[in-house]
Amino acid sequence: MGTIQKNNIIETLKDSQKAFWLILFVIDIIFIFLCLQGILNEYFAHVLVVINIYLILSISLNLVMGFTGLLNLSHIALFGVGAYTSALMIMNGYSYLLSLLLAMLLPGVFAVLLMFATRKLKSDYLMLVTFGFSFLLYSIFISWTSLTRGPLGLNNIPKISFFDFTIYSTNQFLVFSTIMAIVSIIIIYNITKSSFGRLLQAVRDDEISLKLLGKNIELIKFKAMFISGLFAGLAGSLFAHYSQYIEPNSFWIVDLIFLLTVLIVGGLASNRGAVFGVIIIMILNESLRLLPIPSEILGPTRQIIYALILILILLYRPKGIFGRIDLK
Amino acid sequence: MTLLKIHNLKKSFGGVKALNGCNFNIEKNKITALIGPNGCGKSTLFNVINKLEYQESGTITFLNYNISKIRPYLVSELGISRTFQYPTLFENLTIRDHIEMAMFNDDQKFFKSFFIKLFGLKKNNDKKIIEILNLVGLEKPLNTLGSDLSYGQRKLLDLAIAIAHPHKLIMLDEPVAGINPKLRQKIKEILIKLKEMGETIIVIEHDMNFIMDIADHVYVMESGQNLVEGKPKEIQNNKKVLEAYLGE
Amino acid sequence: MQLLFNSVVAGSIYALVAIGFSLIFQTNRFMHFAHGSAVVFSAYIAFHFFSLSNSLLIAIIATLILSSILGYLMHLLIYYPLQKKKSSSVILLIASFGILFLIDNGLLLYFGSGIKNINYFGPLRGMEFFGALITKPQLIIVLSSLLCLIFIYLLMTKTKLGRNLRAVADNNDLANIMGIESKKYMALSFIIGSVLASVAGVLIALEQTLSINMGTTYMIKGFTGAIIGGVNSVPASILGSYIVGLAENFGVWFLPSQFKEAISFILLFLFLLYKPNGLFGIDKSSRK
Amino acid sequence: MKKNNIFNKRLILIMAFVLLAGLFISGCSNNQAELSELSDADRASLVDGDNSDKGQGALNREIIFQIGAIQPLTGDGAAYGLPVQRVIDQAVLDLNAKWKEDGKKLQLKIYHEDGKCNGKEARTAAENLVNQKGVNIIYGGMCSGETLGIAPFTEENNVLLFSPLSSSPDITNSGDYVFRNYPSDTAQVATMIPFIVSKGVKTIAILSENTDYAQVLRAGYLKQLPELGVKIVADEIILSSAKDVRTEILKMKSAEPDAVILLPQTIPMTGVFAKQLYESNFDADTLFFSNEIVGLDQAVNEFGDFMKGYFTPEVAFLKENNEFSSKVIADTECDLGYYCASTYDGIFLLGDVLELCGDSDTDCLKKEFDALENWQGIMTTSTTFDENGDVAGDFVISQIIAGTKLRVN
Repeated sequence: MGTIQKNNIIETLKDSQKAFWLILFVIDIIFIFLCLQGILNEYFAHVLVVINIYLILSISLNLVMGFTGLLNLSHIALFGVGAYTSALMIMNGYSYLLSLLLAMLLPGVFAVLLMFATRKLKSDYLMLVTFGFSFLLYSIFISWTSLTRGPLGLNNIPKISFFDFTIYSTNQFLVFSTIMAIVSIIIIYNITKSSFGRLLQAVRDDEISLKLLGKNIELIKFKAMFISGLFAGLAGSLFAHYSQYIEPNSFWIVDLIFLLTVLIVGGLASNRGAVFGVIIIMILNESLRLLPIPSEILGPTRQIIYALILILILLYRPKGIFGRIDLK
Repeated sequence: MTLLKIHNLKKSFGGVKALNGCNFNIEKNKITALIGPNGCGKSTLFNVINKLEYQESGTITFLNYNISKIRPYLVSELGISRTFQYPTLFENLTIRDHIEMAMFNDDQKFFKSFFIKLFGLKKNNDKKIIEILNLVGLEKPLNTLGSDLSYGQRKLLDLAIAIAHPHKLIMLDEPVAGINPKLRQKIKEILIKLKEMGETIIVIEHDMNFIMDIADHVYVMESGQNLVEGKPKEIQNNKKVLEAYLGE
Repeated sequence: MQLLFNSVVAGSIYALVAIGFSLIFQTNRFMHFAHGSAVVFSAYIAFHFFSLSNSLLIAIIATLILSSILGYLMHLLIYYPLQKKKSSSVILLIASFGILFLIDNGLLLYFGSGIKNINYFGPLRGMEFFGALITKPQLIIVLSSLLCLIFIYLLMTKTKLGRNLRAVADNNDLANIMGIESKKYMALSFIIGSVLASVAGVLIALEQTLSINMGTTYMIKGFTGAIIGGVNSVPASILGSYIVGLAENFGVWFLPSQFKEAISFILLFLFLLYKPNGLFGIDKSSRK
Repeated sequence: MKKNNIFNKRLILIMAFVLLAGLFISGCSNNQAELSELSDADRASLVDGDNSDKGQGALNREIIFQIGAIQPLTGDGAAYGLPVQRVIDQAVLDLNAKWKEDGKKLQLKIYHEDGKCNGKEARTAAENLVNQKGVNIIYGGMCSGETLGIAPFTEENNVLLFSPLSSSPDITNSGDYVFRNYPSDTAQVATMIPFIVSKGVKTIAILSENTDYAQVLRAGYLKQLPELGVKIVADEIILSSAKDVRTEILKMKSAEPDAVILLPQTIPMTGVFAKQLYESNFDADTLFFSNEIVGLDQAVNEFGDFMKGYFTPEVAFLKENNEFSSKVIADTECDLGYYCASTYDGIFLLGDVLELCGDSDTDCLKKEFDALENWQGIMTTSTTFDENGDVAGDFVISQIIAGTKLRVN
């Protein structure tokens, strides 16, 4: 008797996607409330803000990689473009809204140009080109010293302020970034569930027969990349103004691996997967700090544990927690 | 009135001349059959019409548009829909998705489809979908995924998609290959019903008696060229056809 | 002239890494990113054994053995189970990142981050050679890498083993049907790839100081070389690597030097767009 | 059945997640409890027991000061981070021993965190240290990127940030709670330029590594040398991952400079530069000036014979041949030269200031730091902080001949 009851409660939890989002939303609100009341200290607020920023990144990458099947490894570089554009614009006196707009548009345009250049390539080669593009942007970040001050990075980036209201403390930024994250989830969730979203999945499954239904494949891909570029820019701008210091090496390999891990662990082609992936990997990273490791071997051992966990997940749960598809 | 006119079409892959100057006139509201030994260029002809592959020379005119050099999706927008010998469906999408995507083309407009979803204005066109599925005789719940269909059911869904897509001409690539006789008979009835509804159909098929029953006009091809054309009965006992088909 | 020679030296090291990368890419169809750390691993092993035994020979032999074991283990423990589950190239790529982390941090733990330098040759002035300055280690690099390239080329083309390897690379399932046990050959490609990486590692250890993070740099250079040449054929990736060496050194001569890395990547970018099969690569349906 | 077991698997995963989150939250909350109890007791004892030797015995319980240390333990910066970590641990042991010897019931506890030479990671590490472990002093940011990443956060929460290593000029104005006992690079350039000009150098080539420390020096030389009539004939920047700089050296050689300034940041790069410069047969009378090489002694005995005749500046106040400092450097295998000394003494400097202010009142700490007047360290001579937290320091130049250093000015 017990199991049947347990099953149908959880059955509703599992089946209706809405339940997942509802529970997540409730937990999120509780955490924010605790932070604002100061019960949980600023460290939690910081972790939540970072989760929000990377969440926007991961669902936008999932839109392109999971739903449309485009193996795009340039997302982290677009994130960097957004950060640098937003920081440089604000430091040269433009208003925040204008610089946010440009910080979103520029990566979008870059994404479309990249897609235009690689429209004929198959998935493996697309992966190589986008990986090359990331390295190209990284070497521009680090070598174009006159614009980005190269390895010195940009510091003292002013905080976000619009209509003479500045977001000062971490808690305020937490609320702002959570709103941004929720809005992004709503938008991308609706895109994937709309008929356009269905088209994206069709592009992933079988381009040729989609062409024969009179759909302009290339235009669809451009739109998908543009949208994901926009959100990468948004995340970049939030990151720049939150940490007030950006440097080239936070937009390269280490973060690229983090993003890919999040998507694979969370599960491709499912928004729940992308969101859940970010939360679980961030908590994994932070809880590694609690492990009592003797200080002299602290650093490398944490990395080794992280790598081992990553490989184990790949071996035993390649589809990820919520994943529905396996990328061919 | 000729719907589709193909004149002196040439297409070769490396040294192999798949199409070597062949000509066809497809009459409106008729079933035209295309037969020939394997590798005589039948499927290549379809691919060239659909612009999945581009021809070297020769012209294709459809409803007096010259569609020799246009993009694949424009061909299908003009109203040519097609099925495949081995249908590849969208594995993770439902039957309803397949048909809806075939029927409407406005899902490409991002903002329109986004706001429809946002405000839940999506009209329910299941009725029309079921109508087409019944026409094709595919009784499966609308939310079954592409991956859960058998070979025969995939063939029927492929046919349903071709019908659902707004079209003036349907090109069928071996619709009954590997299909059990009962289903084969059903497909025959479907094609005849479609012809009565004013459709124009081109069929590629090996099963001679299937062709004989339904075709109004038959083209026989061999190594990329027209061999002979005419009524099914004339073709049946034509010497050259027997030699090309059975003689080897 | 000196420019040319510098490029050849750089190119030969990139070539060793590039062949390993392209061999593994062909047979296993994914970007084996941890290949760079195989180079670093063998460089440190060479240093370790050299400082123990003080004889280069023992160091080289030990490195070759250990790196082939590393290559085999990587395949057996991680890649093969994944491939058996038909996981996609993205998952294999992330697994290779995981291995990269493991090896780099393992070395960091074991060797610490101090300065490692095999001072085998001691200080010596560049020797005049057709107006170009060459030092002994450089000469050794060029000669030994040419030796390896020829050996590999012969192995691939002339021997039965090479033929099977290429068969598996070309069409894995078909090879299986024809009785070639693809698992053995995939493992073999890892072993050969790692041995080549270890040769590169030893040469680097001879000539330069060692640091943990140079693995990624050599990986990217080898990767660029393999792509430009043509990732589908071993001789092509050799030539591709030399082209990378040339492009970098000549590029630096004309452009400000901090764009050196960017030059090799602009090259890669252009090649991937307009000649994804590389200059000499055979068409492996990179285009739809 | 199939549907059910996929579902069970997912259920287990969600349970695991809840468990992990629980661990994460519980792990943090108990630190907090222990922290709050410490700070009031600590304040009480300090008010009366103000560093008189035995204290009025009001509280014979030992007071534990907590500080956090952030340095790169993995990735590119590990070449600094790991030796620095060893020196810090050694310094904390020696300080605690000294306190026990003097009968003071004080103890210093240190938490290490990995900053990965990256602003974002350092910021998260700092948040963890300050908020979870209740630390009010952060000793670190060894890479400038780390310090700059932490500075906005520590400024807001007025946490004292004391870095013995990061040299970038941006740090000077990054906040008034930020101190560093490594002289900013402008001092080094100011000492070297008159010396270079005095050598009658007319044309000069600069070979620099593309890192914050080296680029700042290069910018200094590029700005000031032309004003004194020294023409810059070649200016090559090398990415820190490059191993082959022969072409850049060839480019410099073809410009026939009278002298070469080489600005490596790490010892491996020093080796690359020195070796390949040596192999490129520059004509005998070309002079070589280098920057303050991190770990000069290690570099000298490793690449000494390649660095014949190099003029290298060194931080003046390194106590000469003091067998104690050489013992420390030997024990901790610290190959960072002056950095080992500044890190080691930094702990002792913190110890002295902590005795006065305790580890929770950062304003008092800031006041004490400013008030310091040429504080005598064990390995460094005198340290005084100027108004924006930097240390005024002059450099002494020595030449490397036959593998040993000879003072020149």
